[in-house]
Amino acid sequence: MIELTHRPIDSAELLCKVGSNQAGAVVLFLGTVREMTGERRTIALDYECYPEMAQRQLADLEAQARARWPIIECAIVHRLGHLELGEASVAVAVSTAHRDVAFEAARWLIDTLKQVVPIWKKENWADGATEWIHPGLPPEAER
Amino acid sequence: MIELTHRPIDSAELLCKVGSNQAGAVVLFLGTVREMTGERRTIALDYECYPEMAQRQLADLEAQARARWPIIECAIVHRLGHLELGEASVAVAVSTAHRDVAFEAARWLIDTLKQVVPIWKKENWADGATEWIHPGLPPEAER
Amino acid sequence: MIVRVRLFAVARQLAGKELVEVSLPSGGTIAQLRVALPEQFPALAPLGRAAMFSVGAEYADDNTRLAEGADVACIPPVSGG
Amino acid sequence: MIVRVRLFAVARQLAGKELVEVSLPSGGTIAQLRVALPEQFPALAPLGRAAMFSVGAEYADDNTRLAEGADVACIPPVSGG
Repeated sequence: MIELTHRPIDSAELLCKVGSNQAGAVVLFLGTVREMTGERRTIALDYECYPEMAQRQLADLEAQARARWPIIECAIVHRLGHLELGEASVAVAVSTAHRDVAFEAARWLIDTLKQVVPIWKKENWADGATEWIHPGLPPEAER
Repeated sequence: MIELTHRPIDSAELLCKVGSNQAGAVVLFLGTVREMTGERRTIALDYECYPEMAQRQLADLEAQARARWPIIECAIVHRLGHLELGEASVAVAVSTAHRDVAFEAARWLIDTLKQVVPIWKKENWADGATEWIHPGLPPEAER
Repeated sequence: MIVRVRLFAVARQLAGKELVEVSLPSGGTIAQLRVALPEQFPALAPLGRAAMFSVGAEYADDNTRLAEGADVACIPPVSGG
Repeated sequence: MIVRVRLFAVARQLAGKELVEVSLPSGGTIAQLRVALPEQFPALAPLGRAAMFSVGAEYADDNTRLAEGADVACIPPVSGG
């Protein structure tokens, strides 16, 4: 199950969705809005995506993970729009018979999501500046 | 924060407890009651512990993890008593600035908990037999 | 031919619009689009070679040939999660 | 001396009680308790050498000396999680 949503992520609902009598292990990963990046203070983030492509890429991630590991249930949700400090921007939940696989698959899903899914975040820095984050591009100030 | 409880584990409450504006990552592990162990069907589990020692061991695990990794918040809860299929017997939640540490610490905590904390489970097999589980001891039938 | 390219995040911000129309030789490739885009829209030059491109909402490599009316997007380095 | 040993899980089930009183030479060690326990309570023999022991709710090694009144428990292999 995958979802792109503008509403807050409901972790309890996701845990329900991946729960199963066949599962001995559930791993939930949440990415949350952190205040400090090095010395710099964030007050909020904005996320946008390329909707059709992000949807496809997320579905493809789930399919790849299911092909690679014996996953019982899998849920990947990414939040869009404006997020305050501490809110979850992304959730990955995986249930499996044994915990090795749950940890490995959840880790792979979030690592790969961050590399390939066309979603972008904009920092709203405490000094009033805003900045789209693009790993590998020089910071805006130097462009 | 550590807890031994006879009540159902409230994952949403744990996620709240470990949430922080300083955290960029939260990993929650749940161990849940699985129906099948190989070919054998379970209908329920009973957990018991040596309370004073389990409490100390859990506190020690949290302290060791905090000494080893930059953990923001950490919660370890183990359920006791009678558990039905699908219920969570254990929850480990860790929040950190970056996800590598959250995955690593959560994994270490559950692995180590399973090795050292004096808690035992009794299988209630579907065929009516019950059996205390003690890894390394021969199955009851062969004792 | 004219290829319409969707822009996101800093690309949209740099260009000041969500969509740009790029002139390419008929049957041009992503590699040619990569060169033409900053030539025709110098504001997009800061993307350098870091951007990827998609056709039909799938990543497309430099050899992919484009047709007029193709559903093309410029995908600057992603930062979801 | 008499050492009272708490039993859990299969150990309690095998012995049919939560606590057993084991006779040990004064100043006896966990190693000696390990031998004395199945001798004095043959029902516990199936534990073999797999059980650990605790003193004062901490794991204790074979060299740990016991005093009368010590808070001792037999810890069969754990299966929490």
